Amino acid sequence: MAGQSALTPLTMGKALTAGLRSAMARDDRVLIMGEDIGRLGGVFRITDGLQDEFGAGRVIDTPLAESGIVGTAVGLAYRGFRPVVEIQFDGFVYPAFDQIVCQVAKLHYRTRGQVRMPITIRIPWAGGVGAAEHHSESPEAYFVHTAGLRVVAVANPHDAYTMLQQAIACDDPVVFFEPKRLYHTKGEVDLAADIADAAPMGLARVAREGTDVTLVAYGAQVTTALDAAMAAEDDGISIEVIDLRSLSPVDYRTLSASVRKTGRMIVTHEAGGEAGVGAELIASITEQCFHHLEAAPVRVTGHDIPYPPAKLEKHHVPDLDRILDAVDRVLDRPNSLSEVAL
Amino acid sequence: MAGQSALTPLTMGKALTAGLRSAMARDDRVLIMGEDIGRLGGVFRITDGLQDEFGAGRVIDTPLAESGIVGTAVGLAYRGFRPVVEIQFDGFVYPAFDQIVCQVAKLHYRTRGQVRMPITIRIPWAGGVGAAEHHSESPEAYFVHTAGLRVVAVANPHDAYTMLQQAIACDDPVVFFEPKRLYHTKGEVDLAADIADAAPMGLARVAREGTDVTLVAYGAQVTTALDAAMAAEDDGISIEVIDLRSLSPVDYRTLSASVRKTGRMIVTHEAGGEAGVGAELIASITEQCFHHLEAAPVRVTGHDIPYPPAKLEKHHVPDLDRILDAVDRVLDRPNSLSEVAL
Amino acid sequence: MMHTLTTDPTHAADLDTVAQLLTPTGDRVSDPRLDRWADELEAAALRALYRDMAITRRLDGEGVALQRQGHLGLWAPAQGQEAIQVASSHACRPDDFLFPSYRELGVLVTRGASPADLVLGWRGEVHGTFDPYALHVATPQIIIGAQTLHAVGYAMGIQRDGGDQVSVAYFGDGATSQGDVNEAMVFASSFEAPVVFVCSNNQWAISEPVSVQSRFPIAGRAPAFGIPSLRVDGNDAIACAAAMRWALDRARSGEGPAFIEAVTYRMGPHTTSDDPTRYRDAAEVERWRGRDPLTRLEAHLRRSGAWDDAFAAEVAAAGATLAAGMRDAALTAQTRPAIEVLDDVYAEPHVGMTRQRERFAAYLDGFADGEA
Amino acid sequence: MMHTLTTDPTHAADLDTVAQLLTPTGDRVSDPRLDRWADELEAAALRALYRDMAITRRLDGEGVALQRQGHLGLWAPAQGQEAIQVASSHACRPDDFLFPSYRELGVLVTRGASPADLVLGWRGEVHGTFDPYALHVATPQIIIGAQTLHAVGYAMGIQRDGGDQVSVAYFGDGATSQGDVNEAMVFASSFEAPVVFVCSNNQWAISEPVSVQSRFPIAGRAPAFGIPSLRVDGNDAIACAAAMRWALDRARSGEGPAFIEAVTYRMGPHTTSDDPTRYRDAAEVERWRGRDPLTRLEAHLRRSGAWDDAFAAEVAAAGATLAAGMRDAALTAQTRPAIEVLDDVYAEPHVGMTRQRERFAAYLDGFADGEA
Ligand SMILES: Cc1ncc(C[n+]2csc(CCOP(=O)(O)OP(=O)(O)O)c2C)c(N)n1
Ligand SMILES: Cc1ncc(C[n+]2csc(CCOP(=O)(O)OP(=O)(O)O)c2C)c(N)n1
Ligand SMILES: [Mg+2]
Ligand SMILES: [Mg+2]
Repeated sequence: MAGQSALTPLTMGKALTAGLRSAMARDDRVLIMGEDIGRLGGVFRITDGLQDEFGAGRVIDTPLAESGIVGTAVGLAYRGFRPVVEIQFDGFVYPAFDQIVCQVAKLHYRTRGQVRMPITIRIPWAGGVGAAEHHSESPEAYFVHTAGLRVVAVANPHDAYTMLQQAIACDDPVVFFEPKRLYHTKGEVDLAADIADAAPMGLARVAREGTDVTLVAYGAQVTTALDAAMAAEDDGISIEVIDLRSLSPVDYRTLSASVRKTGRMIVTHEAGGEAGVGAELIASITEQCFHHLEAAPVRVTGHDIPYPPAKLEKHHVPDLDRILDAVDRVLDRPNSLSEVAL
Repeated sequence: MAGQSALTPLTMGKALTAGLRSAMARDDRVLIMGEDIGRLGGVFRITDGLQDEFGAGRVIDTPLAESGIVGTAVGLAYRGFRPVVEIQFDGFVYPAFDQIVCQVAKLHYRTRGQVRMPITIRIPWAGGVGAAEHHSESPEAYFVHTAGLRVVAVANPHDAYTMLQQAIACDDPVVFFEPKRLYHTKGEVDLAADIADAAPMGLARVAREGTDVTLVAYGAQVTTALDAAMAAEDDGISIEVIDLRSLSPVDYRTLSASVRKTGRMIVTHEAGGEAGVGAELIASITEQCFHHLEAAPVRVTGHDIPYPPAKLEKHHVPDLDRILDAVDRVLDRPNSLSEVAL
Repeated sequence: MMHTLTTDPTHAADLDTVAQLLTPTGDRVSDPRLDRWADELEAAALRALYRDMAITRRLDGEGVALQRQGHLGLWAPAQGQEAIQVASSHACRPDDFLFPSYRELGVLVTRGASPADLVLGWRGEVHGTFDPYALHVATPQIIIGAQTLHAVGYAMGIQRDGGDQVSVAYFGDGATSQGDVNEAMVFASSFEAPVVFVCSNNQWAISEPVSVQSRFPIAGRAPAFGIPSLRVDGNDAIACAAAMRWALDRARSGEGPAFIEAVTYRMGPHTTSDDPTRYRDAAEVERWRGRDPLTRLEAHLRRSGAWDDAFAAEVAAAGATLAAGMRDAALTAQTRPAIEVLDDVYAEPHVGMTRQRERFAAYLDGFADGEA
Repeated sequence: MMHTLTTDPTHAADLDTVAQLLTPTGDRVSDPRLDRWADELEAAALRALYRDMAITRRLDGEGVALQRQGHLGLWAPAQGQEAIQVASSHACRPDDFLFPSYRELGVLVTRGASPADLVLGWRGEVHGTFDPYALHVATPQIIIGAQTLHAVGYAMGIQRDGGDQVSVAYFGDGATSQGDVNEAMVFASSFEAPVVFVCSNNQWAISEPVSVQSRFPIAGRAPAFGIPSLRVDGNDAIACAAAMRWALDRARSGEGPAFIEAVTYRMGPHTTSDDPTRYRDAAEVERWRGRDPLTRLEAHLRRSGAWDDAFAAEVAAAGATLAAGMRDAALTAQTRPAIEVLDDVYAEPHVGMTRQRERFAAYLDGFADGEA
């Protein structure tokens, strides 16, 4: 697989398709299952063309039942396959929750390693696309809290391409979050990249270096975070943006190195804050870097509400302004909460 | 209901039965549903005698299907009932996850307050009783992370009696955690207590006052925390133990008052730490009390593993020794992690 | 005792096995089991049916147009399914409680939802529009199948109240694969709850033909749970009405649940986001156009002398007025102020919401124009 | 076409509607559909069946005794259900893959699980004992119904491999209410997967009689999904064997899934934690004692001359040896060291586990005797 790099501009959607294709070509135990993924190519067209290429035996349109999809994937994994499951939208993963939490996550532990569950659960994810109810959910914290699963979220086409292949090749189950909001965003993808050489999916990435504040984001919020960093630069503030990539396990080495340098930390995500990924990152980093912290770490998250109607979502998904307000907070500059009791 | 107090020693199990009985007697829209709750009185006998007393129309043995139980409870709530659902064991709540997260939690928001979901979901909960797989789970963080739900956990018979009635009377859905490990533990219950006068279920309780360290616990861990506090006292360390009671929303006023006083905080729970309730408490308290903190807050939790086999559970559920080790940590005394890089 | 297939193992889409009272060309035919439930349907009732079906068709077109013009975020067309939607809800009493999916426009029209109610959800202004207790209709459900359990629970509530209402669960062919729908049948049967299941088998679940969900007629599912079922031509308004009257009568008189599979067709895309040319033949759509529920009922009304130009004009006018109302509601919609994103999460005071509200209000205050 | 109840609306517990080849007194009777599958069963095969049933009975008693004596945390008695458990698994090929629930002791015995395998899980030393790939048996499932989907998925895998194995899903009457079991039938039918569903209807789901789950025979569920089913006397080992051979043959030859409802009875408590006197009559238990599967097969073997004292003695000795092995395994079990609580969460290196292990090891080091 190794060779010279071949950078190709691709949307994240097409990069995912390429990642699936290459995983399927490499290993004939890989198969894909989900609703509408065959003839239609999925509602987001991520599996477009794959049924023609690999046949209906490996690209399987299933009955409309998420527990059924994940439960049969468990059986296929028992038989030695590597199922890649597509959940049509984030909000439809809950009927499969029992199979994911009690079976997918626990079978390796239950059988003391005798049975492996190399299942990848792809979830088109999160908001900002003006969708109907249940089509903009951010359920990642549920899976991060579930031992036995690995959880990753991609933020650019190249990672989408490589990390999807790594997830599929991984012998553990991986919940793979794909930000819908970025499906049509283009970036350079090295289609010749050997996934063994690519950055392991467990590592965080410093997306932009900085010295004053560490800003941690994942998925589509990485873009917002980079925008915020650029805006802050005009104000003379240097923000280090970290793309978390792996939500579980977390690459605390990269995170704490950054916070030790900056002394200040902000986490942003779309999911509500309460017992979310941001809480985890802050609790752990506070433990690891307590004496380096010059201000309390701050979360900039969605409100703790059900995902709101589309016309109100811009007041829910954290934007550049809300991040910059948090930057002011950690730098002890005037900010929206200056007069509010915490 | 008001009157002179009548303290009666009851086990937590019997206190819950009494709470159910009194809620059913007070409001004939209250009904109970679940598996084996009728003739058998539930596998823990919490509903013992209630079917005889209130009839099979109000104490309903349902088919064996948790999504069905919660989903029909939603319909009953639509019709103006107040269903109290028993999930037989913590590990069996997941098949109902979709109905809880997408329906129970969201219907009030979805309908802009037109439809109320006064559903109480009782969950015999957590470990330490030597049970089989799936019978010792601590899934509370999933519900705490879900906006639209209230989540409480009881730690003594009196709270079990009053908070269960408050939960049932509440017009919002409440996930109600009952520590199995304490079902047979006795305590004084004021059966004459008017639930309107009793401490609201949203408030935390200082279970023991102290000055050096704030130790937050809930459910059966409150007992362990109190034991640890007593042991620490012999060492001259004064621990303030807080029984959280309401896991969502959290009574941060009580918590932060304590941490401002002690400057040190430990949270203990059985659930794994990653993105758990402890992470939430630490992230929020760090924000609210940053300048009062003299050490990094510390979690003493179950490992991030599937719940282990019964014979190993004592190495999973945090015990007195593990809490005391954490006390040493926040006091910067020699402890197990003294030589370990964080 | 050997059990073999209990329903004819013909493909569920095979029209020949459905109960029919109107042929595709509008001839009134007889069905020994349904006649009894159709005979009482007077001309006035059939005209009322036609009226709401035609209005539904008109408003559906308006919804699609509004979406195409950018005024709505999405629309799920009901075209082709008007007969079962309208006839089934017409057969209900006003105090029967209906639990629709996202596609039951005809149910909402029958129940008198306002034009604004029909568009503000799809526009993304609110999740739920009307007050469920005003229309006796639950907020349309997006999670496939979830509402069937709600309908059963509601029916259990009716039983406990000693009421004689019925609850109705609407869902599609795809939904029958979901655990929830099967659990709903289990519960309905176990408690003999007064609930009617109405499955609109429109042949497709997005791009998946019904054969992916079921290789045999869906109506055969219910009897296995102890629920009698009827497979009816879903484009035949009279048969749909009769079937629903049979089912409601059973349920209302304490005989327990009933199940109707209405064999129909989704003429449009799954939603306005969908492109059905990727997965189905134009010829199939054309075949079904020949079984159009409106044309068919119109032919019958004409033949039986229950049609006149004044009626046609009145129906068109009523449709136009409501359509204009939809347009107006969409175009004049006022998005709620930012802070209201936090409203209605809880019914009772909540310290977490109070804290969030305080913080978010302070944040919004920082913007001169009050808008973040 | 009106669909009405497709199976006789008699209560599922009504024994008269089951296929039988041995009467309760051990007379061999004929069933036109089953005879063909039973005729090839030689005396040796029947003796082998009896042997494993008797061993299962013996080991079940040992499990209960070990629990009562405090050596096991829990035990789920199989008594009364030996015929279907043993006969169905005997009919399988060694490379067929079985997905049992917690109660299928007879399946594990048939598959040669070791005495330690039978007790270490119930003792709480491990979750899963044997290697599923060694026995071709999945780790017994506690989440009701979940394993039925696994069996279907496994069968889909067999199809994709072009294999001629069959997978088998074991579950109870209560499980039929779960969404998963119904979804399993949907998937099995849709993909025509080589899977056999074996429902042991033992009349009770803990304290709930089967009538709470189903007011009609459970075998009637499967045909609705397009899966042929057979309702068999679950205490009649020959009928169970024949039914299973019919089902396996269908599945193995590419005709798709099949479903067996074995009507049987749970003679003991649900588990050793349960007190069935709270919810069922002693008379009912006694009635079923008269249909005991072992007595019945023994009578048949005696009558057909396939029984002798040496055989009886050999079976008893084999049971006693294995029972002693169970006792020994329970009493000499070594609980794993504390640190192993962290083993096997992930298959590949995991930075979070490494951190936890380091910390927990340091913590454990603090205890002089190495035990926390
Ligand atoms: C639990 C769940 N899974 C998936 C979806 C995505 N989805 C929306 S509609 C649909 C197809 C539904 O088909 P059917 O039940 O036949 O109803 P129809 O749309 O044809 O009216 C799917 C898969 C969903 N809304 N909910
Ligand atoms: C999802 C789930 N819900 C509840 C339980 C608790 N439970 C264990 S066994 C049982 C009854 C099962 O009855 P049945 O399926 O008839 O099997 P049997 O025990 O009779 O063999 C119940 C309710 C469980 N294990 N899993
Ligand atoms: Mg459809
Ligand atoms: Mg049973």
